[in-house]
Amino acid sequence: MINVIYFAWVRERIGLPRERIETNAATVLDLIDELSAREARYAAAFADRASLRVALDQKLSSFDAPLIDVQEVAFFPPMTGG
Amino acid sequence: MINVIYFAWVRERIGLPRERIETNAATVLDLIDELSAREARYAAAFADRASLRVALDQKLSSFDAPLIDVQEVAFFPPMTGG
Amino acid sequence: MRIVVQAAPLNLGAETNTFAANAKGAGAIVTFTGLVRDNGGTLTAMEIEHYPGMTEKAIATITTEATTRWSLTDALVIHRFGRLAANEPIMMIATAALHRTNAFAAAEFLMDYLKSRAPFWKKEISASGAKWVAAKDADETALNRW
Amino acid sequence: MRIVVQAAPLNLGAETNTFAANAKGAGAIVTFTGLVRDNGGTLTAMEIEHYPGMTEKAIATITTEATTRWSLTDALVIHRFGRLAANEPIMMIATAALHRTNAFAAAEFLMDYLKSRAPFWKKEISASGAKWVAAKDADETALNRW
Repeated sequence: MINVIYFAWVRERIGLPRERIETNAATVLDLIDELSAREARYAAAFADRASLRVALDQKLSSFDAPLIDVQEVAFFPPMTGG
Repeated sequence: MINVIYFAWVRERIGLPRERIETNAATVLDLIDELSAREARYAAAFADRASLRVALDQKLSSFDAPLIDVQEVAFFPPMTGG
Repeated sequence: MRIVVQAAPLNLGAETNTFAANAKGAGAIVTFTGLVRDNGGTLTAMEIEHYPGMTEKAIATITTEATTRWSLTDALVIHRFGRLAANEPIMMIATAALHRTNAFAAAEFLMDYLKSRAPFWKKEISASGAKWVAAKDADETALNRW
Repeated sequence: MRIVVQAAPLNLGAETNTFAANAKGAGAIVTFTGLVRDNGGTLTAMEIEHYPGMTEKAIATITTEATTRWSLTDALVIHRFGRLAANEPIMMIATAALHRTNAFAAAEFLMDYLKSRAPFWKKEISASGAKWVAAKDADETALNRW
Protein backbone atom coordinates (compact mmCIF):
# COMPACT_ATOMS: atom_id res chain seq x y z
CA MET A 1 0.00 0.00 0.00
CA ILE A 2 1.25 3.45 -0.96
CA ASN A 3 -0.09 6.98 -0.38
CA VAL A 4 -0.61 8.83 -3.64
CA ILE A 5 -1.23 12.59 -3.60
CA TYR A 6 -2.31 14.89 -6.43
CA PHE A 7 -1.98 18.65 -6.75
CA ALA A 8 -3.34 21.44 -8.98
CA TRP A 9 -4.84 20.27 -12.32
CA VAL A 10 -3.64 16.70 -11.73
CA ARG A 11 -5.85 16.66 -8.61
CA GLU A 12 -8.73 18.25 -10.54
CA ARG A 13 -8.54 15.73 -13.40
CA ILE A 14 -8.34 12.73 -11.11
CA GLY A 15 -11.02 14.21 -8.89
CA LEU A 16 -9.51 13.59 -5.49
CA PRO A 17 -6.56 14.95 -3.49
CA ARG A 18 -5.15 11.67 -2.18
CA GLU A 19 -5.74 7.95 -2.00
CA ARG A 20 -4.12 4.77 -0.76
CA ILE A 21 -3.27 2.37 -3.56
CA GLU A 22 -2.52 -1.32 -3.51
CA THR A 23 0.17 -1.83 -6.13
CA ASN A 24 3.15 -3.93 -7.09
CA ALA A 25 4.51 -1.27 -9.45
CA ALA A 26 8.30 -1.31 -9.40
CA THR A 27 8.83 2.24 -10.62
CA VAL A 28 6.93 5.52 -10.90
CA LEU A 29 6.44 4.82 -14.60
CA ASP A 30 4.88 1.43 -13.81
CA LEU A 31 2.50 3.11 -11.36
CA ILE A 32 1.51 5.74 -13.96
CA ASP A 33 0.81 2.98 -16.52
CA GLU A 34 -1.15 0.94 -14.01
CA LEU A 35 -3.36 3.88 -12.96
CA SER A 36 -3.79 5.11 -16.56
CA ALA A 37 -5.04 1.64 -17.57
CA ARG A 38 -7.48 1.64 -14.66
CA GLU A 39 -9.72 4.65 -15.53
CA ALA A 40 -9.96 7.42 -18.11
CA ARG A 41 -9.56 10.19 -15.52
CA TYR A 42 -6.08 8.85 -14.64
CA ALA A 43 -5.16 8.50 -18.30
CA ALA A 44 -6.23 12.14 -18.81
CA ALA A 45 -4.21 13.38 -15.84
CA PHE A 46 -1.08 11.49 -16.84
CA ALA A 47 -1.33 11.95 -20.63
CA ASP A 48 1.13 14.83 -20.98
CA ARG A 49 4.25 13.39 -19.36
CA ALA A 50 6.30 16.55 -20.10
CA SER A 51 3.92 18.58 -17.92
CA LEU A 52 4.03 16.13 -15.04
CA ARG A 53 6.35 16.10 -12.04
CA VAL A 54 6.71 13.49 -9.29
CA ALA A 55 7.96 13.59 -5.71
CA LEU A 56 8.82 10.47 -3.72
CA ASP A 57 8.55 10.94 0.04
CA GLN A 58 8.49 14.71 -0.56
CA LYS A 59 11.60 14.80 -2.72
CA LEU A 60 11.47 15.71 -6.41
CA SER A 61 12.25 12.54 -8.34
CA SER A 62 12.36 11.00 -11.80
CA PHE A 63 9.83 8.72 -13.52
CA ASP A 64 12.20 5.76 -13.61
CA ALA A 65 12.86 5.89 -9.84
CA PRO A 66 12.04 2.65 -7.96
CA LEU A 67 9.12 2.65 -5.52
CA ILE A 68 10.68 0.23 -3.06
CA ASP A 69 10.39 1.55 0.54
CA VAL A 70 8.53 4.67 -0.72
CA GLN A 71 5.60 5.70 1.51
CA GLU A 72 4.29 8.72 -0.40
CA VAL A 73 4.12 9.48 -4.13
CA ALA A 74 2.94 12.93 -5.27
CA PHE A 75 2.03 13.90 -8.84
CA PHE A 76 1.72 17.54 -9.88
CA PRO A 77 2.36 20.05 -12.71
CA PRO A 78 5.60 22.08 -12.89
CA MET A 79 5.74 24.30 -9.82
CA THR A 80 4.86 27.99 -10.00
CA GLY A 81 6.04 29.42 -6.69
CA GLY A 82 7.53 32.80 -5.88
CA MET B 1 34.94 85.31 -9.11
CA ILE B 2 34.10 81.68 -8.71
CA ASN B 3 32.70 79.65 -5.78
CA VAL B 4 35.02 76.81 -4.84
CA ILE B 5 33.78 74.05 -2.49
CA TYR B 6 35.73 71.28 -0.80
CA PHE B 7 34.51 68.00 0.67
CA ALA B 8 35.83 65.22 2.92
CA TRP B 9 39.63 65.11 3.26
CA VAL B 10 40.10 67.79 0.60
CA ARG B 11 38.12 70.14 2.89
CA GLU B 12 40.11 69.02 5.91
CA ARG B 13 43.48 69.57 4.22
CA ILE B 14 42.57 72.99 2.88
CA GLY B 15 40.94 73.87 6.20
CA LEU B 16 37.72 75.41 4.96
CA PRO B 17 34.51 74.19 3.29
CA ARG B 18 34.15 76.91 0.63
CA GLU B 19 35.59 80.18 -0.58
CA ARG B 20 35.17 82.72 -3.37
CA ILE B 21 38.22 82.94 -5.58
CA GLU B 22 39.32 85.65 -7.99
CA THR B 23 40.92 83.77 -10.88
CA ASN B 24 41.58 83.90 -14.60
CA ALA B 25 42.20 80.12 -14.81
CA ALA B 26 40.93 78.80 -18.13
CA THR B 27 40.51 75.16 -17.03
CA VAL B 28 40.14 73.14 -13.85
CA LEU B 29 43.78 72.10 -14.18
CA ASP B 30 44.86 75.76 -14.35
CA LEU B 31 42.87 76.47 -11.17
CA ILE B 32 44.48 73.53 -9.38
CA ASP B 33 47.95 74.73 -10.38
CA GLU B 34 47.16 78.30 -9.36
CA LEU B 35 45.88 77.28 -5.91
CA SER B 36 48.68 74.73 -5.37
CA ALA B 37 51.25 77.45 -6.04
CA ARG B 38 49.51 79.77 -3.59
CA GLU B 39 49.87 77.80 -0.32
CA ALA B 40 51.17 74.42 0.92
CA ARG B 41 47.74 73.32 2.19
CA TYR B 42 46.35 73.53 -1.36
CA ALA B 43 49.38 71.71 -2.76
CA ALA B 44 48.79 68.97 -0.15
CA ALA B 45 45.08 68.67 -0.96
CA PHE B 46 45.66 68.52 -4.73
CA ALA B 47 48.87 66.42 -4.72
CA ASP B 48 47.30 63.06 -5.53
CA ARG B 49 45.42 63.82 -8.73
CA ALA B 50 44.22 60.19 -9.10
CA SER B 51 42.33 60.52 -5.81
CA LEU B 52 40.71 63.81 -6.75
CA ARG B 53 37.38 64.42 -8.44
CA VAL B 54 35.84 67.67 -9.65
CA ALA B 55 32.29 68.85 -10.28
CA LEU B 56 31.44 71.97 -12.29
CA ASP B 57 28.08 73.48 -11.38
CA GLN B 58 27.21 70.22 -9.60
CA LYS B 59 28.07 67.97 -12.52
CA LEU B 60 30.98 65.53 -12.41
CA SER B 61 33.58 66.82 -14.83
CA SER B 62 37.14 66.35 -16.07
CA PHE B 63 40.30 68.27 -15.15
CA ASP B 64 40.72 69.71 -18.62
CA ALA B 65 37.18 71.17 -18.72
CA PRO B 66 37.01 74.96 -19.32
CA LEU B 67 35.83 77.21 -16.48
CA ILE B 68 34.09 79.74 -18.70
CA ASP B 69 30.57 80.51 -17.39
CA VAL B 70 31.09 78.13 -14.45
CA GLN B 71 29.69 79.45 -11.12
CA GLU B 72 30.66 76.63 -8.77
CA VAL B 73 33.67 74.30 -8.70
CA ALA B 74 33.78 71.45 -6.17
CA PHE B 75 36.79 69.30 -5.32
CA PHE B 76 36.45 66.02 -3.46
CA PRO B 77 37.76 62.43 -3.15
CA PRO B 78 36.12 59.52 -5.03
CA MET B 79 32.56 59.18 -3.73
CA THR B 80 31.62 56.50 -1.22
CA GLY B 81 27.85 56.50 -1.17
CA GLY B 82 25.41 53.65 -0.78
CA MET C 1 17.36 31.44 8.92
CA ARG C 2 13.59 31.65 9.16
CA ILE C 3 11.08 29.93 6.87
CA VAL C 4 7.35 30.51 7.12
CA VAL C 5 4.53 29.08 5.00
CA GLN C 6 1.32 30.82 5.96
CA ALA C 7 -2.22 31.61 4.88
CA ALA C 8 -2.23 34.89 6.81
CA PRO C 9 -1.50 38.22 5.11
CA LEU C 10 2.12 39.26 5.02
CA ASN C 11 3.21 42.42 6.81
CA LEU C 12 6.19 43.41 4.68
CA GLY C 13 7.16 46.37 6.82
CA ALA C 14 7.07 44.52 10.14
CA GLU C 15 8.99 41.55 8.71
CA THR C 16 11.58 43.85 7.13
CA ASN C 17 12.12 45.75 10.39
CA THR C 18 12.49 42.54 12.42
CA PHE C 19 14.93 41.10 9.89
CA ALA C 20 17.02 44.31 9.84
CA ALA C 21 17.04 44.57 13.64
CA ASN C 22 18.53 41.06 13.83
CA ALA C 23 21.08 41.71 11.08
CA LYS C 24 23.84 42.90 13.43
CA GLY C 25 27.23 42.70 11.75
CA ALA C 26 25.81 42.67 8.22
CA GLY C 27 26.34 45.53 5.78
CA ALA C 28 23.71 44.74 3.16
CA ILE C 29 20.12 43.53 3.11
CA VAL C 30 18.23 42.65 -0.06
CA THR C 31 14.53 41.86 -0.06
CA PHE C 32 12.29 40.62 -2.83
CA THR C 33 8.51 40.77 -2.67
CA GLY C 34 6.21 39.08 -5.17
CA LEU C 35 2.82 40.73 -5.64
CA VAL C 36 -0.36 39.34 -7.18
CA ARG C 37 -0.43 40.98 -10.62
CA ASP C 38 -3.83 42.42 -11.38
CA ASN C 39 -3.59 41.63 -15.13
CA GLY C 40 -4.86 45.06 -16.03
CA GLY C 41 -7.73 44.86 -13.55
CA THR C 42 -9.19 41.58 -14.84
CA LEU C 43 -8.03 39.42 -11.91
CA THR C 44 -10.61 38.60 -9.24
CA ALA C 45 -8.33 36.55 -7.00
CA MET C 46 -5.38 34.19 -6.96
CA GLU C 47 -5.51 30.80 -5.28
CA ILE C 48 -2.27 29.19 -4.21
CA GLU C 49 -2.08 25.48 -3.47
CA HIS C 50 0.96 23.89 -1.85
CA TYR C 51 2.31 20.57 -0.59
CA PRO C 52 2.47 20.81 3.21
CA GLY C 53 5.59 19.12 4.50
CA MET C 54 7.47 19.10 1.22
CA THR C 55 7.14 22.89 0.87
CA GLU C 56 9.02 23.62 4.08
CA LYS C 57 11.68 21.01 3.31
CA ALA C 58 12.26 22.28 -0.24
CA ILE C 59 12.55 25.89 0.91
CA ALA C 60 14.91 24.92 3.75
CA THR C 61 17.19 23.06 1.32
CA ILE C 62 17.32 26.01 -1.11
CA THR C 63 17.85 28.56 1.67
CA THR C 64 20.60 26.54 3.34
CA GLU C 65 22.41 26.28 0.02
CA ALA C 66 22.14 30.05 -0.56
CA THR C 67 23.35 30.77 2.98
CA THR C 68 26.45 28.60 2.58
CA ARG C 69 27.29 29.63 -0.94
CA TRP C 70 27.10 33.41 -0.34
CA SER C 71 28.08 33.49 3.36
CA LEU C 72 24.77 35.02 4.38
CA THR C 73 24.53 36.20 7.97
CA ASP C 74 20.77 35.57 7.82
CA ALA C 75 17.98 34.65 5.41
CA LEU C 76 14.20 34.79 5.50
CA VAL C 77 11.55 33.21 3.28
CA ILE C 78 7.82 33.76 3.80
CA HIS C 79 5.37 32.29 1.29
CA ARG C 80 1.61 32.47 1.47
CA PHE C 81 -0.98 29.98 0.29
CA GLY C 82 -4.78 30.13 -0.02
CA ARG C 83 -6.82 32.91 -1.59
CA LEU C 84 -5.15 36.25 -2.31
CA ALA C 85 -6.47 39.49 -3.78
CA ALA C 86 -4.84 41.52 -6.58
CA ASN C 87 -1.80 43.54 -5.48
CA GLU C 88 -1.39 41.56 -2.24
CA PRO C 89 2.10 40.26 -1.41
CA ILE C 90 2.38 36.55 -2.27
CA MET C 91 5.78 36.04 -0.71
CA MET C 92 8.94 37.77 0.40
CA ILE C 93 12.55 36.82 0.88
CA ALA C 94 15.34 38.68 2.63
CA THR C 95 19.09 38.07 2.59
CA ALA C 96 21.73 39.68 4.81
CA ALA C 97 25.45 39.65 4.03
CA LEU C 98 28.57 41.64 4.71
CA HIS C 99 28.59 43.13 1.18
CA ARG C 100 25.94 43.88 -1.41
CA THR C 101 27.15 41.55 -4.18
CA ASN C 102 26.50 38.45 -2.07
CA ALA C 103 23.16 39.67 -0.75
CA PHE C 104 21.95 40.33 -4.33
CA ALA C 105 23.25 37.06 -5.80
CA ALA C 106 21.73 34.98 -3.00
CA ALA C 107 18.36 36.72 -3.36
CA GLU C 108 18.26 36.08 -7.12
CA PHE C 109 19.28 32.46 -6.62
CA LEU C 110 16.58 31.98 -3.96
CA MET C 111 13.93 33.45 -6.25
CA ASP C 112 14.97 31.35 -9.25
CA TYR C 113 14.80 28.17 -7.18
CA LEU C 114 11.60 29.03 -5.33
CA LYS C 115 9.91 29.64 -8.71
CA SER C 116 10.59 26.16 -10.05
CA ARG C 117 11.51 23.98 -7.07
CA ALA C 118 9.14 24.91 -4.24
CA PRO C 119 5.82 23.01 -4.52
CA PHE C 120 3.36 25.85 -5.01
CA TRP C 121 0.76 26.12 -7.76
CA LYS C 122 -1.04 29.32 -8.66
CA LYS C 123 -4.53 29.61 -10.09
CA GLU C 124 -5.85 32.88 -11.45
CA ILE C 125 -9.54 33.56 -10.98
CA SER C 126 -11.15 36.11 -13.29
CA ALA C 127 -14.65 36.89 -14.54
CA SER C 128 -14.01 34.53 -17.45
CA GLY C 129 -13.12 31.59 -15.19
CA ALA C 130 -10.22 29.95 -13.38
CA LYS C 131 -6.88 29.10 -14.95
CA TRP C 132 -3.77 27.41 -13.57
CA VAL C 133 -0.69 29.55 -14.15
CA ALA C 134 1.67 27.70 -16.51
CA ALA C 135 5.32 27.37 -15.60
CA LYS C 136 7.53 29.47 -17.84
CA ASP C 137 10.43 27.98 -19.78
CA ALA C 138 12.40 31.09 -18.81
CA ASP C 139 12.05 30.16 -15.13
CA GLU C 140 13.46 26.69 -15.73
CA THR C 141 16.25 28.16 -17.89
CA ALA C 142 17.12 30.67 -15.16
CA LEU C 143 18.35 27.79 -12.98
CA ASN C 144 21.18 27.07 -15.40
CA ARG C 145 23.05 30.21 -14.47
CA TRP C 146 23.77 29.00 -10.94
CA MET D 1 9.87 58.13 -8.26
CA ARG D 2 10.79 59.49 -4.85
CA ILE D 3 14.23 60.68 -3.75
CA VAL D 4 14.99 61.73 -0.20
CA VAL D 5 18.27 62.91 1.33
CA GLN D 6 17.81 63.15 5.08
CA ALA D 7 19.61 63.33 8.41
CA ALA D 8 16.70 61.63 10.21
CA PRO D 9 16.70 57.89 10.95
CA LEU D 10 15.22 55.69 8.28
CA ASN D 11 12.15 53.61 9.05
CA LEU D 12 12.69 50.69 6.66
CA GLY D 13 9.40 49.00 7.48
CA ALA D 14 7.24 52.08 7.05
CA GLU D 15 8.99 53.07 3.82
CA THR D 16 8.66 49.51 2.46
CA ASN D 17 4.95 49.35 3.28
CA THR D 18 4.27 52.73 1.67
CA PHE D 19 6.22 51.76 -1.45
CA ALA D 20 4.39 48.42 -1.76
CA ALA D 21 0.98 50.01 -1.19
CA ASN D 22 1.66 52.34 -4.15
CA ALA D 23 2.98 49.56 -6.39
CA LYS D 24 -0.39 48.72 -7.94
CA GLY D 25 0.06 46.82 -11.18
CA ALA D 26 3.62 45.70 -10.38
CA GLY D 27 4.50 42.05 -9.76
CA ALA D 28 7.92 42.41 -8.17
CA ILE D 29 9.57 44.68 -5.62
CA VAL D 30 13.26 44.59 -4.76
CA THR D 31 14.74 46.59 -1.90
CA PHE D 32 18.32 47.10 -0.87
CA THR D 33 19.34 48.46 2.52
CA GLY D 34 22.87 49.46 3.43
CA LEU D 35 23.76 49.18 7.12
CA VAL D 36 26.64 50.73 9.05
CA ARG D 37 29.04 47.80 9.48
CA ASP D 38 30.25 47.55 13.06
CA ASN D 39 33.72 46.30 12.01
CA GLY D 40 33.67 43.59 14.65
CA GLY D 41 32.49 46.00 17.35
CA THR D 42 35.30 48.55 16.92
CA LEU D 43 33.18 51.22 15.22
CA THR D 44 31.98 54.11 17.39
CA ALA D 45 30.06 55.97 14.69
CA MET D 46 29.96 56.79 11.01
CA GLU D 47 29.80 60.34 9.70
CA ILE D 48 28.43 60.94 6.23
CA GLU D 49 29.12 64.18 4.39
CA HIS D 50 27.33 65.08 1.17
CA TYR D 51 27.05 67.83 -1.43
CA PRO D 52 23.59 69.40 -1.01
CA GLY D 53 22.09 70.19 -4.38
CA MET D 54 24.35 67.95 -6.41
CA THR D 55 23.36 64.90 -4.36
CA GLU D 56 19.69 65.15 -5.26
CA LYS D 57 20.48 65.88 -8.92
CA ALA D 58 22.91 62.96 -9.24
CA ILE D 59 20.46 60.51 -7.63
CA ALA D 60 17.59 61.77 -9.82
CA THR D 61 19.68 61.25 -12.98
CA ILE D 62 20.65 57.70 -11.98
CA THR D 63 17.11 56.79 -10.90
CA THR D 64 15.53 58.17 -14.05
CA GLU D 65 17.94 56.14 -16.16
CA ALA D 66 17.13 52.94 -14.20
CA THR D 67 13.39 53.62 -14.50
CA THR D 68 13.56 54.02 -18.26
CA ARG D 69 15.98 51.19 -18.94
CA TRP D 70 14.12 48.54 -16.91
CA SER D 71 10.54 49.87 -17.29
CA LEU D 72 10.14 50.36 -13.55
CA THR D 73 6.64 51.22 -12.38
CA ASP D 74 8.20 53.04 -9.41
CA ALA D 75 11.53 53.66 -7.70
CA LEU D 76 12.60 55.00 -4.31
CA VAL D 77 15.98 56.19 -3.02
CA ILE D 78 16.52 57.38 0.56
CA HIS D 79 20.04 58.26 1.69
CA ARG D 80 21.04 59.59 5.07
CA PHE D 81 23.82 61.99 6.03
CA GLY D 82 25.24 63.13 9.36
CA ARG D 83 26.23 60.93 12.31
CA LEU D 84 25.07 57.27 12.35
CA ALA D 85 25.58 54.47 14.87
CA ALA D 86 26.73 50.92 14.07
CA ASN D 87 24.04 48.73 12.51
CA GLU D 88 21.83 51.69 11.59
CA PRO D 89 20.48 51.83 8.02
CA ILE D 90 22.52 54.28 5.90
CA MET D 91 20.26 54.14 2.88
CA MET D 92 17.65 52.13 1.09
CA ILE D 93 16.41 51.80 -2.46
CA ALA D 94 13.31 50.09 -3.81
CA THR D 95 12.37 49.18 -7.37
CA ALA D 96 8.99 47.98 -8.64
CA ALA D 97 8.52 46.24 -11.99
CA LEU D 98 6.17 43.81 -13.69
CA HIS D 99 8.68 40.95 -13.40
CA ARG D 100 11.53 40.10 -11.04
CA THR D 101 14.42 40.20 -13.53
CA ASN D 102 13.94 43.91 -14.20
CA ALA D 103 13.40 44.80 -10.56
CA PHE D 104 16.66 43.02 -9.59
CA ALA D 105 18.74 44.46 -12.46
CA ALA D 106 17.55 48.01 -11.80
CA ALA D 107 18.30 47.69 -8.06
CA GLU D 108 21.85 46.45 -8.73
CA PHE D 109 22.42 49.20 -11.29
CA LEU D 110 21.16 51.85 -8.85
CA MET D 111 23.44 50.57 -6.10
CA ASP D 112 26.51 50.43 -8.35
CA TYR D 113 25.94 54.01 -9.49
CA LEU D 114 25.03 55.41 -6.06
CA LYS D 115 28.28 53.93 -4.69
CA SER D 116 30.54 55.80 -7.10
CA ARG D 117 28.46 58.63 -8.59
CA ALA D 118 26.40 60.11 -5.76
CA PRO D 119 28.42 62.71 -3.81
CA PHE D 120 28.57 61.12 -0.35
CA TRP D 121 31.71 60.57 1.72
CA LYS D 122 31.87 58.25 4.72
CA LYS D 123 34.13 58.63 7.73
CA GLU D 124 34.50 55.85 10.27
CA ILE D 125 35.02 56.91 13.87
CA SER D 126 36.60 54.36 16.20
CA ALA D 127 38.52 54.43 19.48
CA SER D 128 41.74 54.69 17.46
CA GLY D 129 40.58 57.80 15.55
CA ALA D 130 38.67 58.87 12.46
CA LYS D 131 39.29 57.57 8.95
CA TRP D 132 37.72 58.43 5.59
CA VAL D 133 36.44 55.31 3.87
CA ALA D 134 38.44 54.78 0.67
CA ALA D 135 36.60 54.14 -2.59
CA LYS D 136 37.07 50.58 -3.77
CA ASP D 137 38.39 49.76 -7.23
CA ALA D 138 35.75 47.02 -7.35
CA ASP D 139 33.01 49.65 -7.07
CA GLU D 140 34.37 51.61 -10.02
CA THR D 141 34.81 48.38 -12.00
CA ALA D 142 31.22 47.36 -11.25
CA LEU D 143 29.99 50.23 -13.43
CA ASN D 144 31.48 48.62 -16.53
CA ARG D 145 28.90 45.86 -16.57
CA TRP D 146 26.05 48.26 -17.35
